[in-house]
Amino acid sequence: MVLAWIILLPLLGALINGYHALSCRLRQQKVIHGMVNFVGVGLPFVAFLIALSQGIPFILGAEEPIRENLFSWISVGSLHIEAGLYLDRLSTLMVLIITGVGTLIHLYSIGYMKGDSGYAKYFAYLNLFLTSMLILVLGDNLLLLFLGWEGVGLCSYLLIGFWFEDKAKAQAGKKAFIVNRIGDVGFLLGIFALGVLLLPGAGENAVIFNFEYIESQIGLITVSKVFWLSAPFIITLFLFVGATGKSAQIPLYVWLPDAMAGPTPVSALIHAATMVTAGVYMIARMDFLFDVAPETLHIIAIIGASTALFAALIAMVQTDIKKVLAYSTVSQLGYMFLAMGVGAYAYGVFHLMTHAFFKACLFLGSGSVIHAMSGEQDIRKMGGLKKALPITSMTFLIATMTIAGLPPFAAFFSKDHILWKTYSHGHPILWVMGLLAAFGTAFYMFRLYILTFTGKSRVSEEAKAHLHESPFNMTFALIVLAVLSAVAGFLGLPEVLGGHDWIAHWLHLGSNAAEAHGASHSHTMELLLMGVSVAVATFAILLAFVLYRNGLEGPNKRARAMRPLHNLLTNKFYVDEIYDACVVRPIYYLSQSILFTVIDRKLIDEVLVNRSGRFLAWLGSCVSRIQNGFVNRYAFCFLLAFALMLGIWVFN
Amino acid sequence: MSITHYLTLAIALFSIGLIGVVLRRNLLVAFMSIELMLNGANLSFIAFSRYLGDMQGQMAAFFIVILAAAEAAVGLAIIVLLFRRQGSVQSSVFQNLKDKVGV
Amino acid sequence: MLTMSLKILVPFVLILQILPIFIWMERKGASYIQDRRGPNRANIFGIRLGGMVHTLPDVIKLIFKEDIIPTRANRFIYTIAPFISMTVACMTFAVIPWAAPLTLDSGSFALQALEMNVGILYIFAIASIGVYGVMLAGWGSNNKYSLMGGLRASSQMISYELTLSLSIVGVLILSGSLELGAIVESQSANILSWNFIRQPLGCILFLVAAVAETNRTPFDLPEAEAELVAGYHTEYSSLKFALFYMAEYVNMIIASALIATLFFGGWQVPFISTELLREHADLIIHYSLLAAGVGSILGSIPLFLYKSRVRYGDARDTETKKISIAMFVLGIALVAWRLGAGEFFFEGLAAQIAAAALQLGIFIAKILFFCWFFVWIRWTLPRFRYDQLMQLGWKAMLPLALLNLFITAGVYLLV
Amino acid sequence: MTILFYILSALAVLSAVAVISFRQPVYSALSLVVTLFSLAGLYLTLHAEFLAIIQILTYAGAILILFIFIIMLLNLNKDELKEQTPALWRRIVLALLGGFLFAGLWWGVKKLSGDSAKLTEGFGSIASSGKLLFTEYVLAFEISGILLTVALIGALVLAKRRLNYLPEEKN
Repeated sequence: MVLAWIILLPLLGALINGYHALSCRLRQQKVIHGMVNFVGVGLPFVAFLIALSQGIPFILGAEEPIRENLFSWISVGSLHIEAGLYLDRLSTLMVLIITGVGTLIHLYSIGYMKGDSGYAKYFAYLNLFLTSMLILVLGDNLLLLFLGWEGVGLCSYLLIGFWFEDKAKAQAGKKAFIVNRIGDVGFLLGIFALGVLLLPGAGENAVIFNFEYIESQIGLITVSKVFWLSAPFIITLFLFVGATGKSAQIPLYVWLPDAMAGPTPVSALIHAATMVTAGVYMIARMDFLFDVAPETLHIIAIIGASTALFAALIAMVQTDIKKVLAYSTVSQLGYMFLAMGVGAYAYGVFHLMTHAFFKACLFLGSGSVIHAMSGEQDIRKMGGLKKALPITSMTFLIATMTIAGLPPFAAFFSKDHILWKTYSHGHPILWVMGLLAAFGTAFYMFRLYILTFTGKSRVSEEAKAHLHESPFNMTFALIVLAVLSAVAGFLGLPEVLGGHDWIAHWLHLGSNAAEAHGASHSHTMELLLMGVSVAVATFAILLAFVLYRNGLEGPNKRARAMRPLHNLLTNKFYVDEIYDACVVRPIYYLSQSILFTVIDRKLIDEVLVNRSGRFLAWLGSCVSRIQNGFVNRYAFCFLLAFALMLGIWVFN
Repeated sequence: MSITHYLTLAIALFSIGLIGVVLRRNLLVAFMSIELMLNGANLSFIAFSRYLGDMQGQMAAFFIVILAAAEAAVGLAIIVLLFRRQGSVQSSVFQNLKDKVGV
Repeated sequence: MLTMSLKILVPFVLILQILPIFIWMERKGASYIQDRRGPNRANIFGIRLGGMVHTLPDVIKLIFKEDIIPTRANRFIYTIAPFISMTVACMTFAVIPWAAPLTLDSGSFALQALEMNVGILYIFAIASIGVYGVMLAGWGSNNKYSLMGGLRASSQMISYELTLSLSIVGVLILSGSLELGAIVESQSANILSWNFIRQPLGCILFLVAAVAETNRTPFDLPEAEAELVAGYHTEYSSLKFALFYMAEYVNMIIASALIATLFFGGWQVPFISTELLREHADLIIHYSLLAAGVGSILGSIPLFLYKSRVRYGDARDTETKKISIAMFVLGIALVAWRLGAGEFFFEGLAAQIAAAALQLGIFIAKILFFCWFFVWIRWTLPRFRYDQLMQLGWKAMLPLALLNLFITAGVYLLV
Repeated sequence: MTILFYILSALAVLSAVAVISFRQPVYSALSLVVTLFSLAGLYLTLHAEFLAIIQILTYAGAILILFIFIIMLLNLNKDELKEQTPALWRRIVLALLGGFLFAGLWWGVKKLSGDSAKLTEGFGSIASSGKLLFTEYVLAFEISGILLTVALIGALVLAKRRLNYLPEEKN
């Protein structure tokens, strides 16, 4: 039951805070902040401690996973689904990230959400999110994973639309929800395909969606076919469609930039550190299945690289501090999928971890800036904030250098590993795309940093008046995360630099074949590529510095010179417009003209509902004659029926 | 005496009770007829208990008696209430629940 | 068949013999409590026996009065009601043992009409039927005062029946049986094992409830002549009234017998166990007869010399003389017989029967004592108001009976 | 034994018919008492000693008393007792149905045969009944207690005269 407590504690927090929020709302009382803080932050922290106590043996080298069978969830015919928890090295890493970063962000939220009217509600949602996310990573079967998957989707929706009085924000929430549904349909189809494949051959008590069971049946899956395509390809492709939705990959990434409508800590926790990486986790968890589907892996790699480059390009011209970070997230997720696609699962997960640290740090830093600027998010109206926000700018700089891939910060190792694996696995084009994305990353991040924190202040007089450094509980989280993003990379110090590549060995994901394949390249090549990427990053930083050192006039002039390209980028390649024209409008038209007026109004409302209602009313008026309120007559009917039954019995 | 005799008597009591319920409009008498039916059932339980040499039937009868007591308490209270409202215990008086369309 | 009819007959006769004594006790007791002389007129050849003879003309009077049936009364129900009351009252005595069971060769022979293992329940079952008499009398008279009296009486009896039955559950727990013979046996160790010592609260509750159950003062609301126009028997006269009247007294005798049986050892002779009694029955009877003879000789002398201040001018004036002479003769005869014939020598069945006779005597003495108790409280205590009566029954006695049950059960469980 | 059975069952059936025939509910109730007593006697012939006593104690001694009590309380006059008798054809149909009911059930019953089981020690006695009640049926027993309490409170609440609210309707 130890593992269950990791999940139950945040759930308890969610229930308590949710009840508190509801009851306070009904009684029109103020929420008790102390209690909300204590429950909302304390319980995840305890969950983190429990997770740590369970995870330390794994970190020290234990291999045997912990299994906990909670209860029989669904048992229909030969289909058995157990609610069981499963903790191995991968989920240990995830649980520690979720609870650890989660606790820090909860702590940060105390300061950030201070004075908000939905304070208790916010913490209830956030705790519920942690619960769902923990179910996602701790579940020992695909359905439990899916439960968590949907749960985090729900929480994401609730938190993006947290300030639902603002229509745009509410719609951003809906957009996220609907786009995610599209992905989830794919995910469900994948589960169904898997179930259809495994169920006929399942034994008496086989738990067919259990990861370990699926792994044991991998031989069967490999040789099977769904229609005329190979089963692993279909299944993994469907699962990957789910992942593109949740992890914001092309073509379903459009919701993530809009998701920045939610409170900034939410963006940090859900839309950067944890939820959006669920797809990566899912692929890492099902590595054995993806390994036997090389076609899917190719698709994943291509989509990952494209997303990385595509998002990086868009990010270069964004002016909203959070939008830049949002596209950056999409781009970094692309890296992770690239890693998955080339079979370097461990490095994808490694990047996931470092990304969790530095992107959370960046988001929280931006949150601190927004907090200080009283809600202003446009970087054109910032500048020179270094003096007012020393700690924020310092941590932000560290995180920026990390994401830019400067050694020895964490992302240098993780990102470089990915690029190296891409190259060494024989995908030079993808490697070039990744490299370009790295260039873009370094450029837009330093553009962001320079415009925000250095140079002349463009802050309005009004905002200047209460410019202030954030309180300690916010900066504490920043500092911790900055330190982590600075040093976490050493967990994966590559062998070529004298390290042991500890994390990859520790996670031990994917088939050994992929590892062996990479070993054919020389160390010299690896060092060379490393040098190239550092050089590219440095060049990008210098470029950003040169361009934006003196404020916005210069860049604006140049933007006007390249108007078509600039427009294309600021309008995000017109993807939203294309979707609107291709998908939304046809569906809307179809619904309005056919489904609503003809089918719903005419057929369902009139013919089916009203007619049947009138028919029943008529029938009732006929039958109600029998109900004459005369008890003896009722008794007589009773006798009659009794005699009838008796007669049937006798004459049979 | 074989069990059939006892059961025949039980059936007779039950049938008489049922006819009473249908026939009589005096709620009190109808109620007593229900008691008759219960007694018929009780007798069959006890007869079977003896027939099978198993006390379970007697226990069932015992609980039926308890049930009858509870039923009588509540039922008679309702009859008193009805009498207070309408000044009658004739079931034909209480037709408030009939549907307006019918009759 | 003979023994069976004998067994049924004995308690019946017993009741009917105690009845006049009880009525005499009531009348005489009332008059002494009220500081007056009581019945002293009726006599047979001048012999009044302290007014005991008065019962005879009372009965004759009741029988020969006009039997009125109100015109609008429901004849059948009106007539049947007193019979129900009386029959039911007499039936109860069937399960009360009046002496220790005889040990015969063929087994144990219980000295009670019915040996049922549901004995106590039988009593309550029959007693609950007694309510019918009262209710039907009230309803059948077609008189609203009778009807109200009947309702009053029946609700009172139903209410107190609960306490009555609950208060003895403690006794049942202690004796582990519902059979009255067994209950008496369980009190046989010594006087300390009588249930009024072990169950004081239950005993008091039972006493009070029994008084209420028999419609006696202070709970005689059903027939409160002074305030409430009598009760269910307002319209009754003659023998039917006599039946109600007798039923009430029979009920009291039953109640006394029950109190004696349940709480005061039944037929147990204090300090003398049945075995001891059987062993020495001959001696005890011999010496008690002798003592009776000597006593009556000694008693006849002052009685003969007694001069009443009241002169009636008829045979009553010489009553004391006649009685003292009779006593003297009887005493001489007894003493002569006992001394002449020598001691008895009982053995086996004879000894058992002798012991049973002694126990029966003790039992009758106990019954009479509790009958006197009824008389005593009737003429001592004032009457309750009806709501007070109900409050006492439901809010005081019933919880107390439950408490008694809990305590008894708890102690029984622990010890 | 046989004679006893026939006497008692004749009594039971006759009084049961009387229950549903009398116009006057008091007579019905009294007839029902007779039925109950004859049934108690029949229980005795079936060695159900405990239930026979319970039958008298609870049924005759409490439930029927309650009935008569209520009848007396309502004290219905002649007009109120007048009942509209159903039409003749209805009565005939009813009689036929009742006869069919009896015949059908009897048809089912008559197939039972064979001797009764051997009597065990203490069959139907209060001790064995008590043992069963407090072991196998203890839950049912406790629930019966709750049921009776609920019925008590329910009857009280129902029949209590409301003084201030819900004025009595007179039509």
